[in-house]
Amino acid sequence: MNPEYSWLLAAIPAAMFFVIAFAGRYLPRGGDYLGVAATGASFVLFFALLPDFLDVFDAEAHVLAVAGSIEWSTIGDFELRMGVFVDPVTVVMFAVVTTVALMVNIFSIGYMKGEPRYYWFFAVLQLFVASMLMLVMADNLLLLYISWELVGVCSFLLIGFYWEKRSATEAAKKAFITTRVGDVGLLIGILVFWKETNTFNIQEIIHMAEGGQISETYLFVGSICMFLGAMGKSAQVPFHVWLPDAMEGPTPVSALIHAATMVVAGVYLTARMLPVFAVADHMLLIITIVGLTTALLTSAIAFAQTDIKKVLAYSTVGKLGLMFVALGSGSVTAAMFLLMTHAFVKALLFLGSGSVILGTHHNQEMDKLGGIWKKMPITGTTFFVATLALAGLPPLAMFWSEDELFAAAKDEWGLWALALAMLAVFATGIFMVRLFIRTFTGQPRDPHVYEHTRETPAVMTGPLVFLCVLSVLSGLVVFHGVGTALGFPGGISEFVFQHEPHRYEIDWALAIPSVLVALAGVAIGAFVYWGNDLRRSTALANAQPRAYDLIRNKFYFDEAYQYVIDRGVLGFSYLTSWFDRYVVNDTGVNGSAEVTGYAGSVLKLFQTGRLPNYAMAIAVGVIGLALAGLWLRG
Amino acid sequence: MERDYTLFIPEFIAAGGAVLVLAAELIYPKVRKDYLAYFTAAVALAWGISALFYIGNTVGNFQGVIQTDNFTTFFRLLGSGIVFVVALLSAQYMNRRTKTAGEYYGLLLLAGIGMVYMAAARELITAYIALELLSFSLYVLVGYLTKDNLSTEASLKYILLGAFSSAMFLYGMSLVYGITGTTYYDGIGAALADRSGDTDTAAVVGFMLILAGVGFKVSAAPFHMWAPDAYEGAPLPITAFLSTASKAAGFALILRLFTGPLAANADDWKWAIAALAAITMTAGNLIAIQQKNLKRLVAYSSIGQVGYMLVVIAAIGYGDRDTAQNASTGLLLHMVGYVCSTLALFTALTAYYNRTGKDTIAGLRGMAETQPFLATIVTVSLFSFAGLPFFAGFTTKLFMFQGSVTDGLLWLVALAVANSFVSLYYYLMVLRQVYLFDPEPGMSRFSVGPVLWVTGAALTLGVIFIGVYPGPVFEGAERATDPLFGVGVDAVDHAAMDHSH
Amino acid sequence: MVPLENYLVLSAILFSLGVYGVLARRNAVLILMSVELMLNAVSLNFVAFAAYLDPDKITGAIFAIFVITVAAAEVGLALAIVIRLFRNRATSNVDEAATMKW
Amino acid sequence: MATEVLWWIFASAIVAVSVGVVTARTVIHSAIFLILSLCGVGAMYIFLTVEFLALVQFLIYGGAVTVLILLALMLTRGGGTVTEKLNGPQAPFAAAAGVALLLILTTVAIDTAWPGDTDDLPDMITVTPISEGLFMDFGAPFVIASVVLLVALVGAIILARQEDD
Amino acid sequence: MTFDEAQGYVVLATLIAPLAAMLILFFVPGEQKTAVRYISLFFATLMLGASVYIFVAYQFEGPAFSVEGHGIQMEFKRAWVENTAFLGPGGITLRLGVDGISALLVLLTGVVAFAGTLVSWKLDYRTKDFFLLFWMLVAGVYGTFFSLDLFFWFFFYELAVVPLYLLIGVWGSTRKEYGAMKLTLMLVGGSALVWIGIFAVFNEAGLGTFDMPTLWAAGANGTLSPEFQKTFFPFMVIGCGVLAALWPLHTWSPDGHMSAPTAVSMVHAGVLMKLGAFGIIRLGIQLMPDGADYWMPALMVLGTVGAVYGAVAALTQRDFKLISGYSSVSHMGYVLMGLATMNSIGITGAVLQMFSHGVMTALVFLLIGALYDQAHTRDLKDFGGIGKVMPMWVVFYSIAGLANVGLPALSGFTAEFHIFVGTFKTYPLFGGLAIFAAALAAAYMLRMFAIVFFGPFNPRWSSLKDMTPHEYMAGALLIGSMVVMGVWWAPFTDRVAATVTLLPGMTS
Repeated sequence: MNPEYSWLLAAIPAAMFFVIAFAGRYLPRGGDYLGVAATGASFVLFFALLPDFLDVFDAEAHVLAVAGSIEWSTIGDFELRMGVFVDPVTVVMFAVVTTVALMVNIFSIGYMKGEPRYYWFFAVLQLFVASMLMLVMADNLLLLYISWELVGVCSFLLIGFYWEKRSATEAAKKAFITTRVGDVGLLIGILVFWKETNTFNIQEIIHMAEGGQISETYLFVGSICMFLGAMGKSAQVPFHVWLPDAMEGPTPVSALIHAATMVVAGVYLTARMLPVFAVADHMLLIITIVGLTTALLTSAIAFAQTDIKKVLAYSTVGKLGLMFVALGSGSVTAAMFLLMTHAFVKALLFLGSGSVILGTHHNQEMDKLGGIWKKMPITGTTFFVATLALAGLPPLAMFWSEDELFAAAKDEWGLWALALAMLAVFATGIFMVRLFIRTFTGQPRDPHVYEHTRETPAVMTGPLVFLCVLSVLSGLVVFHGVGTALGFPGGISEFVFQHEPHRYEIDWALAIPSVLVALAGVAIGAFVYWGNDLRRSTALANAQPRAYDLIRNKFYFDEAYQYVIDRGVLGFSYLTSWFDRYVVNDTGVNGSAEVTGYAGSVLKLFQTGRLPNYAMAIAVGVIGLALAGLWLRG
Repeated sequence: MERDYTLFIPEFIAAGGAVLVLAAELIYPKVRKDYLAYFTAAVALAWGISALFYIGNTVGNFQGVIQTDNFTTFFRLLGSGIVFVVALLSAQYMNRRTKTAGEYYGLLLLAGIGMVYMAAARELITAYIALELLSFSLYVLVGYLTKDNLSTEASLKYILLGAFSSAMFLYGMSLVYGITGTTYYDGIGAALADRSGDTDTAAVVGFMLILAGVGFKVSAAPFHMWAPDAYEGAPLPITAFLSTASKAAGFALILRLFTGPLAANADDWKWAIAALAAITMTAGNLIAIQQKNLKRLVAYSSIGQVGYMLVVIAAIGYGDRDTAQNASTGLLLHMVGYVCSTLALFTALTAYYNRTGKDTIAGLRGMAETQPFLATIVTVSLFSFAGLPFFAGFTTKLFMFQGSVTDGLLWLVALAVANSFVSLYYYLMVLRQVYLFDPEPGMSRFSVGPVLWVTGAALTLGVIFIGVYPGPVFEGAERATDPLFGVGVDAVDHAAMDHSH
Repeated sequence: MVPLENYLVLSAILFSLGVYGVLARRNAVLILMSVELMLNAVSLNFVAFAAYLDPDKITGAIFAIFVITVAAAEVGLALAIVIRLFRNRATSNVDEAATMKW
Repeated sequence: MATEVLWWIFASAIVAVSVGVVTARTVIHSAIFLILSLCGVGAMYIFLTVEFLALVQFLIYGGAVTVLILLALMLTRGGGTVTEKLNGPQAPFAAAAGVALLLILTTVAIDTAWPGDTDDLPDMITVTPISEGLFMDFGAPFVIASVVLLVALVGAIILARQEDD
Repeated sequence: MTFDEAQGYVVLATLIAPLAAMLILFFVPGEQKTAVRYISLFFATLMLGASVYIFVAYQFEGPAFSVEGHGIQMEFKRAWVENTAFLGPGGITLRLGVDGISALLVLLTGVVAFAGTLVSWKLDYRTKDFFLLFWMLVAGVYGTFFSLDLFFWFFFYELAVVPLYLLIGVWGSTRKEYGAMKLTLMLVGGSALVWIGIFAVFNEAGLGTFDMPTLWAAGANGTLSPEFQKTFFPFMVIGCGVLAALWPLHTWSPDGHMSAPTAVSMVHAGVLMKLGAFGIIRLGIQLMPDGADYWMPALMVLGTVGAVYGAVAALTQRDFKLISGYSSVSHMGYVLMGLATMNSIGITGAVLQMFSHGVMTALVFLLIGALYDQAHTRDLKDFGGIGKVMPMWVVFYSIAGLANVGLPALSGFTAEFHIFVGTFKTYPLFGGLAIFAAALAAAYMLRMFAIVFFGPFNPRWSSLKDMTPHEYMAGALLIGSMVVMGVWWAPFTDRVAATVTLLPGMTS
């Protein structure tokens, strides 16, 4: 098959969106099978196309992408083209998106069973998949922005799926507006680059940026603005606040959108534009610092969360931060690798938590759970594997990707970056183990919940198992042998790269500390929470009450924003409304009308009704005119 | 032709009709009053039809004092038309309010004649006498409701102020006569042109006094103060007559005077007209905002309209000959539109008043429910006054102002447009009563008599016709102004020149 | 001989007095009388101009005749109205005939 | 010379009685002053050698108009109560307006270069040009004037008649 | 009759249709409400069909497209008044025709008028009078878009304002008298300025004709001197700007919309406001290119202030219609910005935005009307969880709202994107501010969604019914327009841009 057919990947789910949206409510089971079929088709199609892609890609000949576009509109010499651009980065994204999407679709059949607006859920899910696929294969920033907004809307719709709940509505609103603020930056960035290069085509922009055809100021401003968009989408500090709240959405949505795919759009964008950013002054450092700050800050917050999904959400934000660190270190390889492994692991964790939630009849507070491993063996086991994988233990998937990251960070920035990144990994180990222990082991906190807990059906556990396998194995693609065996030119670092491919080799000087850090995290977590016993952790919290308070309240980000919104934005709005009413309207508009009316009421007083006064007016008129006439004549 | 009495045939008809009407009641006192009205209307019709025969490029001149040219014909048609409509309006209205109506209709016709000769006069004495003929008739007609205090009061104010201002007018004419030695327009024009450049205080002051006289007639501020009171006190149809015929006649006189004899001395008066125009439109429109009585509202609104029309006269002073004719053409067009709209409005108001006895703005409350047809007429005419499109006012104002625009006068036109905008407010205040409120309890739907219905419908259609397709009237107006500017006039009888040596 | 200007000034004085009278008086008949004064001034003006400047045709004198005629008629009509007013309101004070205003 | 003296005497008298017209305390006094003033103006016409007009003046004004006014005064009982002030509150302003107008008109009279000989009068103006003008040249306004008189007549009757209520 | 002439008659027929509807309705007894409705619907369908035809048949390339003719096609020409007084040959002609810009706006008019007719189906108070005036309004709008003669242009421009006072005053709600009066006066005040400008232009050009293309040529070749243009450009632009809610002359918009009945709001916000912007193109850019050159930066500032100001003010409003009113101010601010860029992208964007805002805001007012008719309140705080009883209503409103926010795949994005691009080209800083305002749009829209549509259901509203079939049809039509333009905008940009690139003083 011709690789240019890759647009079909998006077209299939998009078409299915319309079918389900309009006809879903009349179909048996809301047409959920159509959803599965659509994502399944995309999944299959992708793997059918993959060999063709690989055939075309030829590093030697510097052919690394498939591109094709059509003219969309023309205004004078302002031509807009829409097209697809598939390179290894896209291929990775395809793999992640189609795989996770399929799993989530299948899982949702079980999870969403019996929910109102069941068909609507699947419809929007298809729209999301389509948009996400379009996003990653867009060859120009305009199409990218369009898809970018569409995934945002899908996210909004799905977060607010349970719109009867005030909190869900608020969360959806928050997510949309927060990312929208970032989007302002993205759009400005796009337009700044357009102004300098007269094109939206990403490759052309990169080419011109590397050729020094973009002035430094514009390059910097454009890059910063664009990166703001990435930060918003990928929930980087200070835009991270929306993601934890987004957990109000159905759990499969959290898995797909808020863990595996949409939130990594920012990472994808940065990876895509990295050659441009790299040319801009200080941009890489900024990216790195933002990534590290996010990773550390959110890891800290995760300690004090008791909601399973919130913990996972913060961990997601942290991992996204690490991806940015990788990008900031100039390593697209590490970022994309991390992205992929994280997607599988985190999707597994979310789906696992979804399984727990459904199995325990909608309980997601750790304080009510505990000891359910026995009741939910498959879920528990897969969750356990994923926990260890996320913690970065070898040979599970994320170990390898983090290893790449560490190497890149060390190469680019030296030890400080490495140390901070490892600190984040260390923290992950602790709170992930805390999460697992408090959820699955020890004595049940709430016997009533425990009593009713049971394992979920196969339609849900199936995807768990599949993803579990991926979580274990997907890291191995780093090896040359595994890569070639799969038909790739080699390991992932020989496939996805920015400047030169390199063959992965284990650097023990890095690997050993990495393993130790991960182990230490897991161990400390296990020590503190062993047996789901909270005494030690409570003591810890009491020892440093102010620090605990700080992380418990998420560093008061929400409160600060609320303050700014209430006092700043809304205050300004009230001020403007007041100004509009009382100054512009009542004074300016009504005022001038009143002045006119008042002038009339004064003037009419001359009309006294008395004849001598009237005669006087005539006389005065004549005298005035005559005097004026004489005066004018000189 | 020294004494061509055929030139007067239309007015002979009218005057004869007037005498018949006057006599009819003397001979047969029990004659139905509305028959008199219809007879008057028929006379007016005959008058107008006979006037049609004078359309053309030939100019008839009676000893240099009266000229029957297209301009005169225009005002004959206008005058007879106004008399026709006013007579129809009066039929029912006067029937209830007076026992002797013969004089009323007779004077109406005579007033019309006065109007025509104001337009036809080419000599000051004639103009003065014609003006007094119109004025005298109106003094009586305004005060015709002798038992009505307001009517008498209005009449008293009108006649005393009228006499006062005509004294001013006469003094001005005497000064002009003093420096020119003649009363013929052509002679005055020639004499003034000879003297132009001198510092003639007499000319300047004379012009101003004349301005006061004609300004009073057309009710230009500050000579306008009689108007609201006279309008309010007068019988409703006479209010209509006052606001149409009286003004039209005044402007006819002004046009003859200011485009002809006084044109050479434009520098001496143009600023005054511009100032009067500005004051008049502003005062009229601003005071109108505060009115409660419909007749007074119309009075002030018509004062505002006079302000717009004076812009044209100012343009005659400021612009060149072409501008002068364009502006005058616009003025005549606007006059037709304004007359149609005003008469339509008064048709509706008369019909409404006959039924309800209400002439305040608030009295129109719920008119859209009780009489939608009348409400439509009111709406159309008020929108036409406000210069909204589809109706005459828009087109005629646009043409009039466009014709008047010269570089030096744009400010005045702008002021006029601004005033026209202000005027919309009080017209809307009337429509607010008509449409936005339910009728007072006890008011039910009623029907309008066929005469007023047809009159109103015809006038409304006229307003719309002029508003949408102004071509014919505009062309007619231009033909009417031709004689003023000596365009296309083949057979000007220069007899007048002989008198002016 | 008496120059033209003398007549003109005399006329101006009469006219101004008439104007004063119209403005100052409040009895309708008195106002009317003041107007007559003004009209006389006008006539004087016309006749003076006619005699000095237009002795052949003396149009001014003819104008004066018209003015006198009209003035007489005006007086008649105005007095009729004053009488009407007096009948209706028992006054000829114009300040009291001020029902209509504003 | 004698004519001039006489003229000045007459002129002063006219001004004096005219002032009387507008300042008299009673309406009747005013009316009598008005008759005198009108007759004075008639005399002026004689000075101007237009005797015919003087005649008209004496007849119409001195006769008809004053009779009308006196009749009206009787009908309106002197125009109200006798004690009533005849001057309105705006009298001072009226005086100012009168003075201003006087100044303007005097300026006009003196300042203007009148066309022709302003010092010389014809010896005698016969009635011929007047009649010619009135009946020949101005025949049309003459006719209209007759209609004006008709209107005034009819109007006066209508307005003044006593309608049976 | 050639094909082109025949098309001219299509244009004429489109203009006459509403007038014919008026005429026929005038003779229908007021009690026959159903007949009135069906007659109106018939004419509305006719107009919609003709509008679509005109839009589709407009040739943006090939032999039919003439650069010399300013891209004007489907001309209809009849002498009206000429060779009289100041009017020379061709003084006033009934000259109709469309260019790419007006073709789109004609389409908009057809769509919105049709939708407005459907929405007014349940109007039961003086139905006949309502439709009579409604068609007058529509006739004015069509006429303005078609007219190529300054006299008729202004004639129709004013005609569109005439019926508004009564439409709002009689059939309106909330403070209708005040809103109607203010709206009418402000609009007429604006056109008074235009009027003065027209007088001055005719006088200065001295050509004795109101023919627009002739006058455009005069503006381009210096017959209207640059000094003159600089003096009178503000008259035209401020005058038209009032109708386009130019800040700070916008306050009629919130109040007027708050008071107006549904269909009037739709046509008014949907189409009438565009007349103002259209006027700026016709009388500003095309007639006075030098003036435009000189003044456009100022318009850019005002447009930007309006865009931000409207969005900020909308953030805390509590009345649906006030939100839409201020949002209109904001969106018309974008239009003005687009026009002020003076480059083909920006102006194309502005024209697209006129269409987009037209259909979007028409839909919004349709929906508000549908709710208000039942609930008799428009206070956001009164509602909650409406999605439970009016799901389709919520879906429609959400789509309209998202278009408002500038969401891709809906028309708002297409338009705003072009405006942003155009603005960035000339005024990057203002472009940034505009994008910021677009983000605020998300804030006020979502705030409203959150309060009204979602959240716990307020049982007070359990009797609310979802949209009627008529509203449904109207809404679907509007949404269809939005989606087509949002996804496949080439048909729109092609037509508009073909004309826009011919405008004088255009940078590409």
